[in-house]
Amino acid sequence: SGSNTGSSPNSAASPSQSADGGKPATGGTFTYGRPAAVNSFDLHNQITSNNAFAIDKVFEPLVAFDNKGEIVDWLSKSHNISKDGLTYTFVLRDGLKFSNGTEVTAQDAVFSIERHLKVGGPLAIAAQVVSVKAQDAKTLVITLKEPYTPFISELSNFSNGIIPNNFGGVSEEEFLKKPIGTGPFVVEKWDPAGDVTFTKNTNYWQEGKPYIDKLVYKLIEDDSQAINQLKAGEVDAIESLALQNANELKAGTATAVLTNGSWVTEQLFFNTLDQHFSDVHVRRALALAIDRNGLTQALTFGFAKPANSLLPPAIPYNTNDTIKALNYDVNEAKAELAKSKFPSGFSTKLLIASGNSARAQEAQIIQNAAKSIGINIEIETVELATFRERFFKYDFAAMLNSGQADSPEANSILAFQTDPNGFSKSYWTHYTNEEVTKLLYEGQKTPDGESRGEIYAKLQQILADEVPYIPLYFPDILVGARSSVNGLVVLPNGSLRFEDVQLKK
Amino acid sequence: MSTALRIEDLTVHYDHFTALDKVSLEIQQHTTLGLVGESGSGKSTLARVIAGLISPVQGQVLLGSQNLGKKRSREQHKKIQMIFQNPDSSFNPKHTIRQILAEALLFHQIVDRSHVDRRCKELLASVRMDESALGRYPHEFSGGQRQRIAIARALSVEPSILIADEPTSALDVSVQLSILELFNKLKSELNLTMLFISHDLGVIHAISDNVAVMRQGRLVEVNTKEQFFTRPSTAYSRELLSAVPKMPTSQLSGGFL
Amino acid sequence: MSASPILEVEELSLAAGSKTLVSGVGFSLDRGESLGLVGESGSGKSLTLRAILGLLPRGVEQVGGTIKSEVRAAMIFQDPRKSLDPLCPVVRQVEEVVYYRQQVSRKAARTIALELLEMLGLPDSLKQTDRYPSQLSGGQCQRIVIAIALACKPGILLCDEPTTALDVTVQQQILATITRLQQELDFAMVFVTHNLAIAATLCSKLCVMKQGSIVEHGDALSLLQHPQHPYTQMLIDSVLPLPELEGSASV
Amino acid sequence: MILGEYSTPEAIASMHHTLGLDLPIGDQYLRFVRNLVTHGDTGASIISGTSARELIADRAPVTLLLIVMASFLAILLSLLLAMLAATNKDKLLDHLIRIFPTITLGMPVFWVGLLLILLFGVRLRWFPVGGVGEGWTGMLHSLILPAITVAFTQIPTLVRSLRAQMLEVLESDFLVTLKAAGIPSRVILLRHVLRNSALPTLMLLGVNISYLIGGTLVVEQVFGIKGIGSLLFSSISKRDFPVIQGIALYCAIAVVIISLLVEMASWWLDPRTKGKQ
Amino acid sequence: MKSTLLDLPLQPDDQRKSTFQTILSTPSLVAGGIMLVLLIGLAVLAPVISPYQPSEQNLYAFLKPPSAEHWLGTDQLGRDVFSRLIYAARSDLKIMVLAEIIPFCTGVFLGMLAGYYGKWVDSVISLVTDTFIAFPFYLIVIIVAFASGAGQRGIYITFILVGWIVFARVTRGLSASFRKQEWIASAQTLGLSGVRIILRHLLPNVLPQAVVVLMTDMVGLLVAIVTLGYLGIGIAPPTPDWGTMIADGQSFITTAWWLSAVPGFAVVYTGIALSLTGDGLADLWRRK
Ligand SMILES: Nc1ncnc2c1ncn2[C@@H]1O[C@H](COP(=O)(O)OP(=O)(O)OP(=O)(O)O)[C@@H](O)[C@H]1O
Ligand SMILES: Nc1ncnc2c1ncn2[C@@H]1O[C@H](COP(=O)(O)OP(=O)(O)OP(=O)(O)O)[C@@H](O)[C@H]1O
Ligand SMILES: [Mg+2]
Ligand SMILES: [Mg+2]
Repeated sequence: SGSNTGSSPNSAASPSQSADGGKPATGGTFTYGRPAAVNSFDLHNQITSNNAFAIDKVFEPLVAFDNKGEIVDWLSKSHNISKDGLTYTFVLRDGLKFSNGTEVTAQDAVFSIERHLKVGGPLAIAAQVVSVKAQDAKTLVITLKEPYTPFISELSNFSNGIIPNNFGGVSEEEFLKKPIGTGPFVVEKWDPAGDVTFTKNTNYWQEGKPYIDKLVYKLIEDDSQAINQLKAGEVDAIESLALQNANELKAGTATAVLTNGSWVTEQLFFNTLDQHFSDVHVRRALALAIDRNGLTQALTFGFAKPANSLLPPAIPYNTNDTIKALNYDVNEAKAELAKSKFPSGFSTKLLIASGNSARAQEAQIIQNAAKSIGINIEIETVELATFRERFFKYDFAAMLNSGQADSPEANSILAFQTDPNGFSKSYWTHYTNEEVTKLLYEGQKTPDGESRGEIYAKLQQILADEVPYIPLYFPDILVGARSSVNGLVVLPNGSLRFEDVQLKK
Repeated sequence: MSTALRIEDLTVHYDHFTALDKVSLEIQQHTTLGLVGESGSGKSTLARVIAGLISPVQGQVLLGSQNLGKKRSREQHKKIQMIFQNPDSSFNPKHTIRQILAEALLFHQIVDRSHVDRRCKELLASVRMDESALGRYPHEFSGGQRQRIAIARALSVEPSILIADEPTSALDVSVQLSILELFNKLKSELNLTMLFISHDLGVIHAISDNVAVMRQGRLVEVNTKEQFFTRPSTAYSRELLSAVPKMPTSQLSGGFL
Repeated sequence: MSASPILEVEELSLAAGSKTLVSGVGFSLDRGESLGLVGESGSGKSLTLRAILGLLPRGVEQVGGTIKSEVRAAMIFQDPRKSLDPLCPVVRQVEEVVYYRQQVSRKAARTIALELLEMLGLPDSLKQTDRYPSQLSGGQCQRIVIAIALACKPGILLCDEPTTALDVTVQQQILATITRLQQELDFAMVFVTHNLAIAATLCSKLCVMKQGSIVEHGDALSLLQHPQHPYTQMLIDSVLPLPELEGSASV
Repeated sequence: MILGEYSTPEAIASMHHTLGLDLPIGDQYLRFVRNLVTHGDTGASIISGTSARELIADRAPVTLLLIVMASFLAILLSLLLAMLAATNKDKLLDHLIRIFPTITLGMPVFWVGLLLILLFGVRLRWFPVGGVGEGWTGMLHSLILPAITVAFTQIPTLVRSLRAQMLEVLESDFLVTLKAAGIPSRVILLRHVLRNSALPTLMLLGVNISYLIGGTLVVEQVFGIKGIGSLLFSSISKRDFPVIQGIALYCAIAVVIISLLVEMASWWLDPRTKGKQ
Repeated sequence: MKSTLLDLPLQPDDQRKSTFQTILSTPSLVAGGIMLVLLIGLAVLAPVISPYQPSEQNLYAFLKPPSAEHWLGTDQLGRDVFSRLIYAARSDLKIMVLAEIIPFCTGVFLGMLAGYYGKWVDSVISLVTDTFIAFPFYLIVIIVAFASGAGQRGIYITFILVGWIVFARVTRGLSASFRKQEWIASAQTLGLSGVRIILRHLLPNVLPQAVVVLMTDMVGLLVAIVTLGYLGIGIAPPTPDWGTMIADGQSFITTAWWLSAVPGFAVVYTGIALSLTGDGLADLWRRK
C-alpha cells in the first residue's frame, strides 16, 4: 500500500540536456527508421510493438514507467491504493487537454477503461474490476473484487491510454483513423503500409515539449538498409538494432548506440503436448546440452547477459543470480536423456520465423547442441504470419521466441508464460503445473514485499527444473542513433520518448 | 504411254496471296517435264504441293490412278521424291552421309538391316561417288557432291517420280554440267519420271522432253521441247526465250550431252 | 589507245591470316573499257573487286602487289536488296550520297537524285512517296543501287554479278541499262560474272580466274575462240546451247 | 506483454469477416471475379482493409519511374558500350566490353546493389543509400542508384546482342555500298548502323521486361524503396493474398502492355513489316 | 564421256582437326572448362578436402580472421568459412543442376513441337509461354518460395513451373527456322514420321543452342537460389548456401568483410565459369 505523489516525469531526461542548461533547441523533424508499419491505432486491440510504439505517442496512461522501470504518475497528479488493495483513486493533472484542445476529465478515463474492459483484447485487464467511476471531474475511482497487485503497473501499459469520452463524438472507425489523445504527438499523415508523420501536440501538458516539430516513422524493412540510412544520416535513429550491428555503429563517430537494459528474455519454447518434449527428461537434457554462455557470447557481442531464470534482471523479483539452473554439461545431458523415453535420441523440428538473422544463428547452435546428445533437429523457417498461426495452434515441437514485459512487473511475464488458463496458455507451451498456477495466483494477491519475492523465487525454481522453456539470454534493447541527437529516452520495453529530443541545427 | 502424275485445279494461298491459281498438269510415264518461269511464279510451290509438303486449298494430285489425299501414307510419300535447290541446307548437318542414306532404308525397312551398308554404297556408286564418303559430314563436300548425295538419298526409297527444284542453280557452271549428265544417265537407266524446275532455259533444254511455263501462279504454256524452243505459242514464252544472253558468235558451242 | 590506263592492278595478293586467297592478280583498264572477270565460285573475284574499291572485308588483308587508280570507283553487288539500308527510304539513300559526294545543298541533292532515278527508268511514283527497299522489286532495287553508284561519279564501275539474283527478262533490262550508261558516261567497268555469255557480250577483255589467280586473259572473242587453258575450255563447254528461236533476229 | 512482432491475429480475424473471407470458397471466388472485372481490383487488403488496387496505385509511381529510368539507362549504356565494342572489334576495348557481361551475368542483383550502396551511398555520399527523396528532383536523385542496379542486370544481355547485331550490320552489303559511296563514317554509324541494330535490341528488351520488373522488385527491397516490391514482400509476410494477387495481376498487365508497345514501336520503325501489308 | 567421279577431291583426313584440337583452340571454352572442373572438383571432393565439418561450431572462436588454421577465417558461430564455402558449392550446384533437368527437357521438347508443327500446337504452346512470361520470374519464385515454406522445394516447384519457357522459346524459334530448311522437307518427303524427325533430326540440331542457353540459364538460376538464400527463404540450415552466407556476413561487412565477399565472389566465379563455357560451346559449334 502507499501513495505516490506526482514525481516529475522529467527524471528520465538525458544528461546532455541538463548539461548545457541553456534554452533547448527547438524545431526540426526527427526521422525514426522502423522495420514494420503502423497498421492500427486501436489501442485496446493491439499487442505488437509496431503499433504499440506509435499508440503510446498519441495516447497516454494514468501512470507510466520511467526509463528505470519505476512507476510514476503521468496523466494523474497523484494516485492512491487503499490498504486492502481494492480501491484505486487517481487525481488528474490540472489543465490537462487533448490535442484538439478539449479538457480531459475523469469521465474520459472511465470511458477508456470501460471500453478496454468491454473489448478485452490481447492485453485485457486481468484484475476483477467491480466498478469504474468518476468521483468528480478530476477524480477517478476503480474498485476491484479482490486484490491484484500488478494492477497499477498494468495500468501503465499503452493499452490503458486515455481516449476522449465517446471517441470525441465521432464514430469509432473515424476516431481510429484520426486519433486524438493527450500524447506529445498528433498523427498528421498515416499510410497503414508505410510511413507515419506526427506533428507536435501544441496542447501537450509538459510545458514547451516536445521540442521537435515533426516526428516521422519511416518504414525500413531491411535491417542493413536501416543501418546504411542511419550511417548516411537519412534517418536520425533506428529501432530494433540487431545486436551484431551494434559495435559497428558504436565505433562510428557519427553514430551512437543507446540502450537501457531490457525486459526481454530470449527463450527456446517446447510444446509440452509434443510426444518428445512432454517428457521432462528430454527438456532437461536439452537444457543441459546448450552452452548458454557460448551462445550468448557468439550471438550478442556483449549486449546481453546469459539467462539462468525466466525474469530479466531489470524486473523486480528476478532470481537470475541465485537460482539453481541447469548448466552446460554434455555428459549430464546424455545421462538425463538416458532417463527419458527416448534414450537413444530422436528427430524433431525447430520452428523459427524468417527475417531474424540472430534467431537463425541461434537455431543452428541449438541444432548443433542437440546433435551432440543424439537429437536431430530440423530447422523449419516460415514467414512470420505462418509462424504465429502455427504456434497458436500448437503446431510445433519447439520454437525460438522471446518474452517481453510491458510493465515493470514480474507478473507481466509470469502470467503470460505460466497460466494454462490464460490467453497465451503458458506461452503456447501448454505447460500445466498446479503448483505453479497456485503460486502465480498467490503472487498476484500478495502485496509487494518479501513474501511476494519468496513466492516468485519458488515459482522460478520450478520452471528452471521442469524447463517448459529454456531461457537463453536477456538481450539489451538497442537503438541506433545519430550522435547529434540529444535527449532521446529509451524505455526498457523498447519504446522511445521523443519529448526531450533536441536536434542540433 | 500412261500418265504418271496428274494434277487438277490446284490452288494454294499464302495468307491472302494466291501462289497457285487452278493449275492443272499431266506428266507422262518415263518423261521429264521442264518447268520454267520467272522468280515467284509458283514453281517451287507447285513442286512442294506435289511432294506433299503443302496441302492445297483446292484441287487434287493423282499418282497414276491413286488420289493423294491431304494426309499421305508413308508409301505414298515414298513414291514422290524431291531434290532441292540449295545443297547447303538440304542435309541434316549433324548426320554422316551413312546416316543420311540409311535413314529411309531403315525406317521403311527397304532392305535388311545387315544389307544397309551395302545398299548405301550402291547408291553412292549410282551417283558416281566414292564409298569413302560414307563416314563424312555434308559440310565436307562441295556443292556438286552434295547434290549427288541428295539424288542418292532420293533414290534410296525407289520413287516413281523425282522432282528436282532448281538442282543446279546454286552450282558452278562447270559442275552444273556434270549434274545434268548424271540426271540424264539416271533417267535412262532407271526409267524415271521427272519434274525438273529451273529458270535457266539452257538447263531445261538439256534435260526435258516437255516444257511448261508458269507466270504469276498460272500455267501459261505446256508444249514439247522442240515446239517450245523454236515456236513458243505464247508471247510470254517468246519474251523469256529472247531474254537469254547468247554467246556473241554462233559457231561457239560445245558441251553437248 | 589512250595515254595511260586509269586502273592498273599488279601482282595483287590477298590473304586472310596465313591463308592466301588471291595471288598475283594483275590487269589494267583504260577509260571506257570493260573487263570481264569469270571463274569458279570462290576463286577470288569478289575479293579482287573489294580490293580495288579499297574496302576489303574484315580479316582479309592485301599482302602484296599494287593497285594504281586515278579515279574513284563504285560498286554494284549481287543482291540488290541486301545492298540497300532496309530502314531508309530509297530516294533518301541516293540523296544522301549525292549530298556528301557532290557537296550540294540538301534540296539540290534531292533534285539530282530524282533526275538520276529518272535516267535509270524508275517509276515516277517514287517521287511522290519515298519507298523502302522492301517495297520495291529486285530489278528496281538494283537500279537504285546503280543510281547510288552513279551519284559518286565513278571513273570505274565495279559490278559483282549484278544480275545473278534477277530474272532473265529483268537481267536483260539491267544489262541494257548498264551498257547504255557506260556509253553515255564513259566509265571503265570490271564486270564479274559466271555467265560466259554475258561476259562475252558486255566486255572486250576477259580474265579467267581459278583458285585465286588468273589462269588466262585476253581479248574476249579470241579467248573464247582459242582457249589455251583447260579450265577455260571447260567453262566454254559448260555453256548450254539453245536452238534458234524462229522468227527473231539474234542480238 | 507485447509480442515483439508486427501484426495481430485478432485484427486479421475481424478483417476476415469484413472481407468475406469466411464465406464459402465458391462465393469468395465469385466476389473476386466480380471485383476484378468491375473495378480491376483483386479485393481489399486483409491487413489494412484498403483495396488492393488503391494500395498498388499508391506504390506504382515510384516503381514505374524506377523501371523507366532503369530501361532508359540500360538502353543508353548498352548502345554506348556496344557501339564502342563493335567499332573496335578485336581490339582491347572490345575485349574489355565483351568480358563485362561474362563477369556480371553471375552477379546477384542484391549484391550489386549492396556494393553500390557501400561505395556511392555510404562512402562517397553521392546518392542517398535508400528510401525515396522529396519532390521530383529528390525522387530522381534517390532513384539513380537503384536504376543503375536494375540496369546493370540488363546490360550484359543487351550489350551482347547489340554488339552482335551491330557487327552483322557493319559487315552487311549495304554498309559497303554506303562506305563505297563515301558517306562519312559518323553518319553511317549514327544513321544507319544504330537504327538497324536498335530494333532487335528493343525487341530483346521487350522480351526481358519481365526480368527487369522482377529485378526491380528485389532492388526495391535492397534500397528500401517503398514501391510495389516492398509492398509485395510485406504482403507476403502477412499473407495478404488480395494484395499479392493484385501485384501479380498488375505486373502481368504491365508486361503485356510494354510488350505491345515494343511490338507497335517495331511496326512503326520497321518498314519491312509495313511493306508486307 | 568424261569421268564425273568425284569432281572435287575430298579433304584429306589430316585436315579434319580432332575434336580435342578444336576445343583447345577455343580459349573461352578451355578457360570456362578449367574453372568449372575446378569448381565441380571442389564441390564433389568437399568431404575429402575440407579441413573441418561445415557445421562444426566453436562458440568461443567466432569471427576469426583468416589464418593458417582457418584459411578464410570463421563465421559468427565459429565455423570454418572455407569448409562452408565448398560445401555450399556442393549444395547450390546440386540444386542448380537438378532444378534445370526437367525444365530443360520439357522446354526443349515443347519448343520443338511448337516450332515443328506450327499452327494450333504452336498457338497453344505460345499462349502458355506468353502467359507465363508476363509474370516476372522473381515474383513467382518469391511467392512460391514463401507459400511452400523455406527450403529447396520452392525453387524446384518454381523452376518446373516457369524454367522451361526460355528453352521452349529458343527451341521453338530454332525449330521453326529449321523447319523451313530443306533437310526437314527432305525428311518429310522420305515419309519419316513426325516423332522421328523431331527426335532424330531436329533434336541434335537444336540441342547445341539449347545447351548454350542452359549455361546462361543456370547462371540465372544460381543467382535466384542465392537471392532466395539471401532473402532467407532459400536452402534451410545447416546445409551451407552462398546466399545465406552472404546474408549472415552482411552484418559484419565493416569488421569481417570477407564473410560476405567470399561467397559473393564464389557466385560470380561460377557465373563466369558457366558463361565462358557457354560462350565457348557456342563458338565451337558456330565454327563447325
Ligand atoms: N511460306 C510462304 N509464305 C508466304 N508467301 C510465300 C511463301 N512461300 C512462297 N511464297 C510466295 O509465293 C510465291 C510463289 O513462290 P515460289 O517459291 O513457288 O516461287 P518460285 O517460282 O519457286 O520462285 P523462284 O524462282 O524464286 O524459286 C512468291 O511470290 C512467294 O513470295
Ligand atoms: N572475310 C573473309 N575472310 C576469310 N576468307 C574469305 C573472306 N571473304 C572471302 N573469303 C574467301 O576468299 C575466297 C574468295 O572469295 P570471293 O568472294 O572473292 O570468291 P568469288 O570468286 O567472288 O566467288 P563467288 O562466285 O561464289 O562469288 C573464298 O574461298 C572465300 O571463302
Ligand atoms: Mg523456287
Ligand atoms: Mg563473289
